Amino acid sequence: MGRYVIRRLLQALLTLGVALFLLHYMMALSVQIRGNPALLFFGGKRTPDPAMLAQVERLYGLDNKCYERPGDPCLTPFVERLQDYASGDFGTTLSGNRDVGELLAVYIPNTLRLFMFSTVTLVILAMLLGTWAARHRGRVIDHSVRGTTILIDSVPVFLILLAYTYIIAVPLTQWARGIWGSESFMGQLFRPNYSPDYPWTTMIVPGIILGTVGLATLTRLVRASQLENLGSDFVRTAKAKGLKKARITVVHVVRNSMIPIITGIGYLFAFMLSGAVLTEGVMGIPGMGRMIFQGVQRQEVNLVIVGLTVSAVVVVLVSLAVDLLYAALDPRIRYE
Amino acid sequence: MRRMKIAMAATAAAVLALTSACAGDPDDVEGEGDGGSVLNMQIGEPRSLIPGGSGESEGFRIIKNVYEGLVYYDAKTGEPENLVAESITTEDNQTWTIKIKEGLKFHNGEPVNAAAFMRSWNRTAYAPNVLPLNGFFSTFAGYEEMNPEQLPEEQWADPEVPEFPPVDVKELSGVTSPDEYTIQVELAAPFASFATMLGYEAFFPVAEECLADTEACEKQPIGNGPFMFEEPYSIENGGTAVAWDEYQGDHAPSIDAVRWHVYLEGDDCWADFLTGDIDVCRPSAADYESAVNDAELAERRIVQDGTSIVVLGFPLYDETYQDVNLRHAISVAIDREGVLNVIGPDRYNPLDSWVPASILGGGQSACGEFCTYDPELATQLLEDAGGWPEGEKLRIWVNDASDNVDIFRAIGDSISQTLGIEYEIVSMDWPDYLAAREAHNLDGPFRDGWGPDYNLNENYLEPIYGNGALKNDNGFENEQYEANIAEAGTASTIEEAVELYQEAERTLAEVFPSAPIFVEQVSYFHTERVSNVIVHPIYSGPGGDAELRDIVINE
Amino acid sequence: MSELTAPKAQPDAPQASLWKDAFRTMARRPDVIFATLILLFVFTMAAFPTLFTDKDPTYCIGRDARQRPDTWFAGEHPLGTDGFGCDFAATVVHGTRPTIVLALTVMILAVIIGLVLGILAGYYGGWLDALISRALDVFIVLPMLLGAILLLSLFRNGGSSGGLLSTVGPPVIALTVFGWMEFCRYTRAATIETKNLDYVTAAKCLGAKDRRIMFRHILPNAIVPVTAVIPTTIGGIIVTESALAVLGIGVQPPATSWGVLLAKGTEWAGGGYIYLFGIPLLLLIGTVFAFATFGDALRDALDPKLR
Amino acid sequence: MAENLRVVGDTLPGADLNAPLLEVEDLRVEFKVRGKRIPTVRGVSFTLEQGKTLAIVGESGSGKSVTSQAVMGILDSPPGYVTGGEVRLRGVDLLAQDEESRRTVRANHIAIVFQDALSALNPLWSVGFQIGELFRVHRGTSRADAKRRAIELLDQVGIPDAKNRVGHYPHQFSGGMRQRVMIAMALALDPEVLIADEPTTALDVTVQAQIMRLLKQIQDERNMGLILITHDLGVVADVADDVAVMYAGEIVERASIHDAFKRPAHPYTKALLRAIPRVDTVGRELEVIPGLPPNPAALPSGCPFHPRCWAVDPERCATEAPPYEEVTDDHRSLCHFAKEVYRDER
Repeated sequence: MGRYVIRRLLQALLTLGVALFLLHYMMALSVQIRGNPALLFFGGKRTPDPAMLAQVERLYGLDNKCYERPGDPCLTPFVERLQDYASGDFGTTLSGNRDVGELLAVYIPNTLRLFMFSTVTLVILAMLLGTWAARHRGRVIDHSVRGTTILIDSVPVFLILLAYTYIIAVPLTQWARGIWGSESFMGQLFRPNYSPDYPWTTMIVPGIILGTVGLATLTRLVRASQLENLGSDFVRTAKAKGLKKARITVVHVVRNSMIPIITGIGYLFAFMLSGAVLTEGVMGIPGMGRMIFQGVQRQEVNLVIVGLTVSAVVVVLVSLAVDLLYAALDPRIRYE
Repeated sequence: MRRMKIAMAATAAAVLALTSACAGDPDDVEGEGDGGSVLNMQIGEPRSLIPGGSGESEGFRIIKNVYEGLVYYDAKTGEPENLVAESITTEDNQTWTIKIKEGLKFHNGEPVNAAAFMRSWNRTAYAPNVLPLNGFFSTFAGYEEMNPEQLPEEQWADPEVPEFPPVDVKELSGVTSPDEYTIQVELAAPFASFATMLGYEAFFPVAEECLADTEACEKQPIGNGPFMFEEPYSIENGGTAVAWDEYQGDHAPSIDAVRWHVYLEGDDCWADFLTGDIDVCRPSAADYESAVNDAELAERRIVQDGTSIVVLGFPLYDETYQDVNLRHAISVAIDREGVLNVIGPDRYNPLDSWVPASILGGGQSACGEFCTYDPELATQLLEDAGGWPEGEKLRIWVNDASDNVDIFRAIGDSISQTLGIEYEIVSMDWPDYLAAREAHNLDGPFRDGWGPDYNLNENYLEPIYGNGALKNDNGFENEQYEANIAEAGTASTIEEAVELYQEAERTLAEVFPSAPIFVEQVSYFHTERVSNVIVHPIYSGPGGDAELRDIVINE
Repeated sequence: MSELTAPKAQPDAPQASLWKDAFRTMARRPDVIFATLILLFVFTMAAFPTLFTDKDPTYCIGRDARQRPDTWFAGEHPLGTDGFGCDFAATVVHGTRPTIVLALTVMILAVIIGLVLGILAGYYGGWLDALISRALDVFIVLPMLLGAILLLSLFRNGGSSGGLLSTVGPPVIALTVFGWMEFCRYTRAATIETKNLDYVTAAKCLGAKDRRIMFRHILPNAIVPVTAVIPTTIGGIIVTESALAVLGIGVQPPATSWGVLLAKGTEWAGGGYIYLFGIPLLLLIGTVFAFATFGDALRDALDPKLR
Repeated sequence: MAENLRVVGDTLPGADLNAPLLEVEDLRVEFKVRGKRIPTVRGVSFTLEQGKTLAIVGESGSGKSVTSQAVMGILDSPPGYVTGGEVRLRGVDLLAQDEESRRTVRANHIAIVFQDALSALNPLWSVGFQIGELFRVHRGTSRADAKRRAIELLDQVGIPDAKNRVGHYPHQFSGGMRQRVMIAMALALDPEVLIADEPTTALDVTVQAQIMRLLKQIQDERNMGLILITHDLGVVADVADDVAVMYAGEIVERASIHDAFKRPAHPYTKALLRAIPRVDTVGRELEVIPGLPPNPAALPSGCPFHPRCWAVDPERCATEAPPYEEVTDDHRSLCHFAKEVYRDER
């Protein structure tokens, strides 16, 4: 177990390091190919005074010569960047000159809350639907569950959200407030925008909608692993042991099915991050996704890079967690 | 020359206002959700909450309620009315005496006296503080000493922040205080409408405690206005300003508090407005129609001529656009109503002058028939100009912010349909665009927009078309025009100046360096729970605004 | 959205009959037939837009903007006009080609990269495998949409109104760079499985060259799991493209794609012009759904265990 | 007798202690695959007495495992359905019982040992848990008690260091040990009937013998009825009392082990015997049964064995299904020429 954990940790670190380097390298390439953002600062076509350009470059940490050689990996600035990150310095925004580290401290918890709701939604829905479909394999229920989840998955999540905010949210809120009053839970639940005054309540609906990302995938996975386990020898053994159906399901099927499903959730997490970009943008949730969204719209490359760095860290952590959970669930890995 | 300086400063302020008016970040701190008579307003991202530091609409919307200036602009007429000032008098338009009402206090108990104003003015006028509204003091005697020529750019540590050689003078020599409640201002040259400026943020007072710790003051301003922050304001989260119990001024609000909610884009508030969570909001383009058609909503609509204009500039420095007939042809070929239909009715109105009607001296219809869609005339004019160069495309340049591309695509469609010219839209980032436009690198008509800093037609003429062919974006230069502007600058009364500026506008119409397209229309809606909603035509925000001292919450 | 449960290759089953079986199974399913019809419709629209509309999508009259479609979809503008007063039917029909071309190009490029790298990694193993597997790990850390966002915002260029290539080019590259991993993973797994099979060993013993083994023996097996995820991935690409368009960094207007139409449509949906949003949405959902259904069925057909 | 149905609270209601321990009569099972009904078990009958061992022998696909599952009531439905017959345990027809009563019969009265212990044990639970589960579910035993009983059982089936091993997971055991765990599990509730479905097929030859010995020993100790399902006649020779040979879903020959080995009355049995390597046949080539086992979805007409049979009267065997022939008492064969085969004339 110990060796397994250590190996996975090292692997995760390596992956993360390379991923961060990749991000850095892409940025460096863009500077090398497209031109120095410091140059863009002066409007591209004008040729600024060299001394002044040097000033701007120093400001953006681009004064290293490597940025003038296309293809140069720019290792020194990379190490500097990592050191900055390690010391909590994520740079500042171009407009407003705000400390990105401080922004992260505000944004990350919001996104985590959003993900909590969507993960719970996704897991519960997929488990129920997948189990249901597996139980009725090959029948109408099976086909309609799969058809419906595929259909839901076919609709881009941000379009569901847009449709929600544009068409449904306002009448629903008005209706709910008519009954329960505007300060009640229900009166806030369906609001078309996130409100910092109700940071949990107004996060539920976007969370649930975001939770439909990958529903078809996960449902399919649940169904497949349930089918595999239902038809497995040890379930037959359990039947032969005279166990009740419920016990067989809970003790012998669900836990075994969890393994591929956990992998799936870890994998879908990355997609949820993508979904969050638009979800948070549409619903006005100040989270990581919207930071990236904003970074793109305002062309704040640093925000985009930091956002992706955080996302990379999270994905690596999640897949590490998944593997450790895996080990916890499966003694075959634990006692390897 | 003096007038020139203020115009330049104003230009800077306007650019700031245009670029940073929208966007913001709500946040996740538990706010107080109590009802009572708390007004819920939308807001963007303010730059600063200390007078002199904002210079954009969102900051000013907060500052003007938390602080209080010498005068207050009447939202309907735009005229300044004394507020903190007891009286503002002058004999020669150069030396002004301002008497301040006695007994007024800041939120922290400090007195609002002459020193409070001078403290603020000196801070803003002091070049090394690099405050956006510095330029407003360029009319003052002694400004020059505090604002030496900037150091060469390569000596700046931060290229965005200009640096100055050490300045010993930290106080405007033109501002003196004969007694505690009197300010005497000596201008560098006579300026008839000096009092008009005094209601702007640049001239608000600042408390001593505030300057002692500006960082804290940015978060929780110490004002002298009818609203005060009991808790720090957060750019992400917005904040609540409550009515100040001890307010002694003349213009007290009736509401108990105002809660500012932050929205990324101004019109994002519309859905929350419909559910009653925001009290005043401007609908997005798409929502206008349904909002206007909703009989109940339509009753709660405030329509007002706006002041922001959209103009199609011509590159007078480009060979193709030398013939005025061609420029006229393009302008006449634009179906302004049709374009409005594309971007959503009610957001703008067609414009046929260079200064909109809502501005003092504006609405002269100087453009006349050349700003009216007439396909036949357009074709005729194009013929007179010798036709369009064969095989060339009309390149229309825009910056890619918000729906500029849409507006100019519709304009291009209209030109293309009428004149049979193929066109393409070239969109650029704002900084790239600004630079290219300044450098005269655009080889076709381009987008130009303008929002005013104060209520005078001059503000639409000199900053845009003045300064000579090399300095302005259009490459426009005309002796008659320059002469009129110069003369108006030294006119002894405002009325006289206005007329001279109008003459300059007529010159513009002849040369036609640009085609007026639209003037914005302010169109806000408010909830049932509020009434007496008054919107300031110049200083309102892009997403929705109201005079907080006048608005009433119906119980 | 990609899937986790691609069927394993079944190397012992003769390939020809596997495909034939799969085809036969699929041809019997009504949902597959329905999906195929949708796809045929869309592909025809992309290939021959003039079959569906004789209007010019660039002929736009501002005054006619946003005319709602007739009740019976008849008249001069069967689907009404769009926000610019162009015939909406023409806009939609002509917006199909860039969308489909983009999706297919990304697909083909990603499959080629995935197959080549996967086979190399699986066949040679060792340091090459280690290298490619690490690269996989790294790229998987950056989800397709986020990666594409990064690339497109780093290498953003001004609005160009050139041909099809320059419109779809940047998104194609961005989506391909972050879209090949899945194919590579499946190919690698299938290759490792196949390479130890007796007949491959036999071929090796008989002195067959590496290249021949890879192409004749391993590729046909590796292609099975890859094929099964192709349709679903195409759907995913179409969705991602629309997300990029809404963010304003995908296909750049005035060029159209479904994503651009949706991005424009969302602006008007709230104001009661649902059709501007609804019609491209229906088309997009229909197509993605068809691809997904097709993919789901294909996967089942190729993996009888789950049928 | 009574002692064997001593199970407190779980005594089989309506049990007739004088009736045979397990009687299967005309059991029929069909599989429904894509709308087609495929008969897999076609009228199987046999009787098992207390303390006796019945070997059911047949090739894979002959329906022997399906029979055992049908008896246990753990057939996967879909696709398998019992379409007829009776399974009587001490005179009680199990097939007529509701699911809940059947469930209590399992493990309490009839238990089964599967072929592949690795897959038949849940890989995620310790063996102790999986054995103890029986006590906890059926007896309401506490967790600690269940564990103690599990250790006892592991000890009984010859697993060394049972105290430690009880917390181990299936993959940590060797094949033989795993099979012992399976057996321990089957024995837990002291059933009267134990079905061992190919218990040794997956094991090494030496281990096979140990397991067979263990089964025999346990059966003797507990006086159980044992059904031994195998495809390998050789394995059962020393253990079984009776043999039922299955082919294409039918029992083609039933005899005592002695008779079956000495004088088989069905060509198929005969062929099977010839395929067993034996000391006295060293040096001779082993015979192989020609052809493939029949596809249950398309059984040959007449006698299903006829395409592979040498003793064939082509016309008769291909058209007429053979009846059971009693060659002696307790020795029946499903062949038109049973007597001839018995007399070794064909």
